[in-house]
Amino acid sequence: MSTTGNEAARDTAGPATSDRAAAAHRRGGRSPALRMLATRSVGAVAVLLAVTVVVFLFVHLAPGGPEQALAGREATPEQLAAIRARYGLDDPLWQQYLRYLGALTHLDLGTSLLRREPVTRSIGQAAGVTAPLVLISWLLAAVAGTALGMFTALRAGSRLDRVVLALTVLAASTPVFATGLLLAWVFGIQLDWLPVLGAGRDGGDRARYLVLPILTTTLVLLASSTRFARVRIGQILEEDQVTFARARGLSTSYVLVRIVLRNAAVQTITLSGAVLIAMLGGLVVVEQVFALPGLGTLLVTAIGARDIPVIQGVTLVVAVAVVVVNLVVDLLCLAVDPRMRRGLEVDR
Amino acid sequence: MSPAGIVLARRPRARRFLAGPGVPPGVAAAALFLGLVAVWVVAPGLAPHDPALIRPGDAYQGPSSAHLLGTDPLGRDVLSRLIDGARTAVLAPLTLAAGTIAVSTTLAVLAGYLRGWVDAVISRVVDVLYSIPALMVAIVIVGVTGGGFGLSIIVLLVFGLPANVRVLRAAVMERAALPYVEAARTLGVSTPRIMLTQLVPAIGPLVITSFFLQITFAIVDLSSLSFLGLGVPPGASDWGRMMAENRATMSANFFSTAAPGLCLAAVAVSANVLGDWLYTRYEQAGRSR
Amino acid sequence: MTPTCLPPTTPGVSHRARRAVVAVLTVAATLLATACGSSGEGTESHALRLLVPFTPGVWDPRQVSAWPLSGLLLVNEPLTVYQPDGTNAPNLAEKVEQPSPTQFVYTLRPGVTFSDGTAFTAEDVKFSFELHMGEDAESVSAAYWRSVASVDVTGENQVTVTLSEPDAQFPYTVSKTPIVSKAYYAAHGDEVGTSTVPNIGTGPYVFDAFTAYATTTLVPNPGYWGPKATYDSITLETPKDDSARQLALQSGEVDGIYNPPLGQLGSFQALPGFTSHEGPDLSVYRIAFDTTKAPFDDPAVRRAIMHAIDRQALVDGVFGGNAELAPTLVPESITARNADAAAVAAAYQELEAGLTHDIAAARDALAHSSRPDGFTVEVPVQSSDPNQSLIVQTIGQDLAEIGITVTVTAQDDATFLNAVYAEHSTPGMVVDSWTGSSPDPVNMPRNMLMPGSLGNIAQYANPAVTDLLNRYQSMSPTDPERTAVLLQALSTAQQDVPYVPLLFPKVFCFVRDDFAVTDFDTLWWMTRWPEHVTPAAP
Amino acid sequence: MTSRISPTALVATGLSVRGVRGGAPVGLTSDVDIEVPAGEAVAIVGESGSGKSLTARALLSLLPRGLASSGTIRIGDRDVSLLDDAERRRLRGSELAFVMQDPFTMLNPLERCGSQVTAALRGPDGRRLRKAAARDEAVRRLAEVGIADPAVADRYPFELSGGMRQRVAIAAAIAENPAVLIADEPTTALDVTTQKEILDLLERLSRSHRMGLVLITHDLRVAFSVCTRIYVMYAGEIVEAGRPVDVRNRPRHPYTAGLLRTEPPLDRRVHRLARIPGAVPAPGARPAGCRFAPRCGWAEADCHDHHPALTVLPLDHQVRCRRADELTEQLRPSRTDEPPEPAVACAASDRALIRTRALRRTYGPRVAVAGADIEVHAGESVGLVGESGSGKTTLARMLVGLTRPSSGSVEVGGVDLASRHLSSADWAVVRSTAQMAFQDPYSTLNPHRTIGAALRDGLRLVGAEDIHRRTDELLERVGLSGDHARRMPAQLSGGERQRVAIARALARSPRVLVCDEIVSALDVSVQAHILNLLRDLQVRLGLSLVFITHDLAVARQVTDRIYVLKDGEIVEQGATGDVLDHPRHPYTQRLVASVPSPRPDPGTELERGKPA
Repeated sequence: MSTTGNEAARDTAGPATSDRAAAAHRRGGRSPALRMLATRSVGAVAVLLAVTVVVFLFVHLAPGGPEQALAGREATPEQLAAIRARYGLDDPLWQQYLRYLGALTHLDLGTSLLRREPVTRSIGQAAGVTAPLVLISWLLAAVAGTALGMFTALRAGSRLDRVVLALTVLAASTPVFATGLLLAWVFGIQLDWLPVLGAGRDGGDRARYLVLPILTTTLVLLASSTRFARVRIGQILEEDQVTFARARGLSTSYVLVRIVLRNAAVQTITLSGAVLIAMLGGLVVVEQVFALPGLGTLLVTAIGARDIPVIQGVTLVVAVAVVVVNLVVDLLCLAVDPRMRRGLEVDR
Repeated sequence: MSPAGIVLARRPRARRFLAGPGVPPGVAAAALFLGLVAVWVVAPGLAPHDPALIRPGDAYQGPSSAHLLGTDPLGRDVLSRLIDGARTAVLAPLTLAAGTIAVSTTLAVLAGYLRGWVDAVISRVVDVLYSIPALMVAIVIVGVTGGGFGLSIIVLLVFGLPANVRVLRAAVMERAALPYVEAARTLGVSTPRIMLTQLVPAIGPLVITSFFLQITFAIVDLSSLSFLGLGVPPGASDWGRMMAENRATMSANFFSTAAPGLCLAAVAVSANVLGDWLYTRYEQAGRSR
Repeated sequence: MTPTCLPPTTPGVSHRARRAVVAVLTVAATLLATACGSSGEGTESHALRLLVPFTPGVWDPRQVSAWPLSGLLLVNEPLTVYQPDGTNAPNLAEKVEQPSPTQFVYTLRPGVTFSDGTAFTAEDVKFSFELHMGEDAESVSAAYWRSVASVDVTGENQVTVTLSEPDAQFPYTVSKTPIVSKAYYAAHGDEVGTSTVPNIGTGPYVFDAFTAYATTTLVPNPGYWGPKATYDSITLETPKDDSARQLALQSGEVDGIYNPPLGQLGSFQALPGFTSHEGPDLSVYRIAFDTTKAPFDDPAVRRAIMHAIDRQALVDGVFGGNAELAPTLVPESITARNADAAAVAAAYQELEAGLTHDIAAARDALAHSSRPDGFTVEVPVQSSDPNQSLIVQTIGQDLAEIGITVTVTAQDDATFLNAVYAEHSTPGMVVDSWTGSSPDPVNMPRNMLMPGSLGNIAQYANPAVTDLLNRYQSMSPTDPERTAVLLQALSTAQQDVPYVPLLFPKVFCFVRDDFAVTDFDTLWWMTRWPEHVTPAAP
Repeated sequence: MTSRISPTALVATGLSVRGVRGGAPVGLTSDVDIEVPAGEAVAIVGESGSGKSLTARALLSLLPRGLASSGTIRIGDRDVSLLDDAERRRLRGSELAFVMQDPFTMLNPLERCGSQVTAALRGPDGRRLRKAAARDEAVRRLAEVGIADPAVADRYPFELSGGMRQRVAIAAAIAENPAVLIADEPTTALDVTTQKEILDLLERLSRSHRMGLVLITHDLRVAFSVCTRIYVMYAGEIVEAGRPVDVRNRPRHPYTAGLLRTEPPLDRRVHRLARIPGAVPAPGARPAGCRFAPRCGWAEADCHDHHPALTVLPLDHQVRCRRADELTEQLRPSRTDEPPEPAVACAASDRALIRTRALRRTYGPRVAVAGADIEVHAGESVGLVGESGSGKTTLARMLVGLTRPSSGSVEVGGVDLASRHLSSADWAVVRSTAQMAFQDPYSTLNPHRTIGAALRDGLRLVGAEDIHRRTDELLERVGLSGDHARRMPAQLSGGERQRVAIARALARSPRVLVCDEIVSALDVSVQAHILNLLRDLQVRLGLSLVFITHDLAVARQVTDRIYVLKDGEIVEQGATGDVLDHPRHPYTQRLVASVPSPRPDPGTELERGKPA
């Protein structure tokens, strides 16, 4: 062992970090955590506004409009013009946007042009399919991924470790639809255990229909969560604090729970948040494969028909969900890590 | 060794420790496969038939000596299309990944080294992008505008940035405080030169591994777009497209869907494996004391 | 020496970890098991679950046309019901009279109630018809009601429809117009037809469950005036993905599929336990040239393309034989339905003779055109219809031989429809399929050849053809000359080659062998179709 | 005082650790015999690569994955090798405790100190302590290690200083009153003053708890200051063992003798520091004969051929050298053959190369440097001495323009670095006046660039003509050969890297070289090479040095004048000899007193400590 001059290293800790800590201090305020949350919330609102503007522009500038779906293939130009006028689609864009924002302040997402129902209702029904799908697969993936990651990290280099690693690589490299088709073929056709089409009716029936989509999504997510947990837990196991705990004769459960899981928590939570967000995209594909009437399908059909209120509503709701997820992630991290509560930089 | 001879060892699995160089079989296989694909990319002439030749009479054939992997619904030779398709199947994700990583690295180095307002702007933009589900936005934008392949690439590139910029920026910040960078500053080396000759090589392993990972993501994302009917134009002998187009008739010629699918997965896995391996090698080379 | 490896794990550690993994897996397995536990999947003999190509976003007559009406017409039954033999049978209307070519008088069945118990009246009919009328009607069927001048309640049980000009298609229009409750619409406004405010009608079935664009379940209307409903429940599903359809059939979750995508026929035909039924489709695949755009404003260019294309190869290749050559824009069986079959056949043979695949003729035509050296054209196709792209790829190969280079661009439906039908903003050459939505043979030609019609993407305007088509409209259905006029219009138009008719696809349904299907044809959705799908005797 | 009186707490016999390299088994340590009496301290001393830390891990059955140990270990009357894993785990903490080097990484950052201290404790019922009881117990245990403030129990480790953390860690380690405490470099990461406190604490605890203490260290001074028996390890084996007084005054192994000589003395400046040539051989590349033979000045042919056994000499002194008997006198450390060298007369030329006035740097509310006035003249060597947080590094960084001053002025070569607008010509003057070499040899060079590339960066900037020849010259100037230019940093040893770092700084032919703790991460034997090199460069090139260090003995060897810094202020300055021999400021006095001194042994004729 050589002498390490941590002393000097810390002395120079880098003007960067000290500057930032100092700047944070200058801004005053009692709790750095509260300040961080405030900044994040302002950022979140900015994100939401940006999303509404971008989506609004894209949808309105895109070729084709809802009047074509509404009037069908045999419509006359007069008919089309009349419909455009009825829905104010010929008004200047800024007027339309302001109208949209105005309605938003009343939590009114408008009425679907092609479903003839309030967008909130369409979204609510779709969310009834999507929310369990997303949340359950996400939770399963997070829990199972951490467990698998820990299991393999503890036996790093073993055959099992390599097999799991290879499987995660394979799962991560396989497009979602391929995984979905394979599972549907095995469990739906060869074994005939589970339905493969649609979301079923309510309650228990729906649970049965959601098993395969959830399994598919979980498998894909599991790949990244396992790999991540494997690496992070591997790092922690190499840290002095683990050796020190083991040298004190502390039990395995203490080491794994109080040290490994706790220290991995911030990164795991942050990653889970990111995964949840990324998942919202992949969901479209899963829903197509299993013909689920969820948010992804809602969005795709709305795009096809240029059902503007629905497109805007779904993207907004997803953006809000993302913002909420990020907020929850921040709060959880604050709860777990006292360093973050003190406003110190923590590598996430 | 010891007179007492009582072995305290509990774990004979010592192979990994101090393991010397040597190429694991998985990596060799990955390299071999990527090599084969590379050959297909540079020499599409290897295809036994004209990949675009439509022969309605030969449609839906299973594998035969004339058509090793059978034919597709238009009677085109699947193997030839597979070989011809290597170009888009590999080059598109490659371009996408290279572009993503190049832009990410540039932004990360600028933000992580210059700090200040440059960092603030880049980081905020990255934060915003990070909180938008990429594939969903790609579907909206590409779907609504009917933008096609080029647009999909751009959209996926932009949304591939945040994760990479974050990781690389953190790495740059870590390295920027290291003595060798400060030594270069003290010597008077110019800022662009420090970025190019010190920081970029220093985060090299990370750049490489991000690049290979990004290839995997690119393959998966592009094929998902193809699956939804977005992306490359119909008729192109792109693997993702072939899968999507021939899927409907999978029962007629299984290989017309499975072969491009397997190739796609194999490229993704190979890229992944190779990236991991290179990273470890590069890291070890720089770290061994 | 800095050991960088992991500390060794005691067996205790790995044992615990293994237990943790096992626990997680157990939870997952339990979830799976409970989920499977309730899986009975025993199809009751009186339930029918079918895949159909499309489910609308709302069950409102204004937003539903063609096959999707298969669901709505069972709930909101029409005044007359189309029969497989091509006639219209009385239904809600006990009697239909036509005092003049422009007047129809409907005598309504008395004592009929809507499924909510309210009485069915003439006002409901008037309301249901007027939904589709007016220049600004937000109805996909508005075109069929454009010829109607007024709908009047002329008695307690009588409705009189007055046309502004004779309309050969009108009787069929009535057969595909669902009747809704005026009071119900007044009470619920635009929300009628959504999942929360299901539409109500007088028909044999009522809506039980509905998810927009995805699935609909119908159950019998207990108060139905007519014969009892055939099924205890009918579920119509619309998976958008090829594999989802395939899996649904393969897993036995559904009893059949109507109007499957033609590209998947091969797969379905290979499925054991299913029987296929086919018929000619009321649909044509065509190449359309925008006659106002260079180089397609030059008839020689259009003719060159027409001769260069091997249409038979499309029938055999792209469609795998599940189509027939299209000599013109409307299928022969439709034209011949109420006419002299031999005359029609002869005319069709002549039309076909003009469409020869003749490279020499093609080269010759192009050489004498405005573009003797060929050109490059970008052809948009709908990504939702893979056949279009396959057709364009195949004809691209043909056209390359005479020096015309074709590239394909896939577009989403809205973009395609906008460019092709509304804005005419394509480069000038399009491959599309046009599906008729009325049994009368003039339906398709009028849509494609009359100036101003949305289906006239050639922007074709030939006064002679227009006159002929208008003349057909005003002739009595019983006039023996009527078909001849139509044929003349078609052959006149053919001379100008605004379109190259390619082929008429066949229409299919695949139904499990537990069911017997009778009288399947392209207009199955206009009939009371559940009566033609009967559970086979065990 | 002999160890025979005490019962032994731990005995290891024939302890060996093996690993595998390139498929072949490699011995990492071999046949280590150690005996630890209860209530006494023994030291295992050695440089990097000696195997001392592995031995500690082997004692604890905590070897890294892939390593295996053999031999017997007895703790009290129990034979550890007969125990299974669970029993061994129970042994750790209750019988055997362990404290590691870095107090910043040893504790769980997410858990309060109190609960970490009591984590292993169980009530009489075998259950975890209740919350209140646990906290009371934690406060009591913390008081035992000198933390009187009960609030510390509720703090998180990151809220404490390094010394405090180390105390908390010790409290946690000995919570179950173990028989043996193994401390692996427990003070290396700490400041000098804290280091002494911790060593005192360990010694006190060892006596009060009748606990055997195994101190693993690279620092002979530390070992001599607390231990009753010293084991010197080299290349995986014990080469000498004995009482500190014997080892110190009559080393019998050439390696021990070499180590003693390379240790720079605090009390005088020696003409030239002794050095040991070569480097410690890596496991697998160890010589077949005596492992030290290739570096030994007294090696004979036989030494290279035959591996010597550990022989026992009188006074329980053991040595592994076939010529031990012949060399007794040659190896005896003698101070007369190295006459003290007077400090170089301060050539106080009137023009200072570097001059700072009221130089101040703050980070928010924290003051790093509070108004420093220093001068560096041509050809002199100036020391900046202080503990962590004293601001010495920040001050040094301001001298080369790496950190901007908050106020005050820094004139380097006549250019004021504090001014807002500096032209590139100004910068060129600064760069060719002052250059810097950094502390950590492992990050001072970019791991992905060759040595040559690193050197050429600087050469290119001065527009050198024949860059490759100049590269070779630079390397030769710091004692390396030209073919080092093509190597990667990973292929170099720590000492070689620091040489390259110096060469890189010299590429711009500066007049002042600022050295920030450049030897603190090096082994003693290597440190001597670098210090000698710096002194040579000072003389040969007329180079001025600004030498930043926490080590007073090192400062003594290379500096002419020193500034002592505390909390950003210069508390004392003057000629190095004057300041260290007659410290005036209480802080300086405390610093000097903190340098470990040998235990007062009866019959010790050579006392090294400095009576104040």
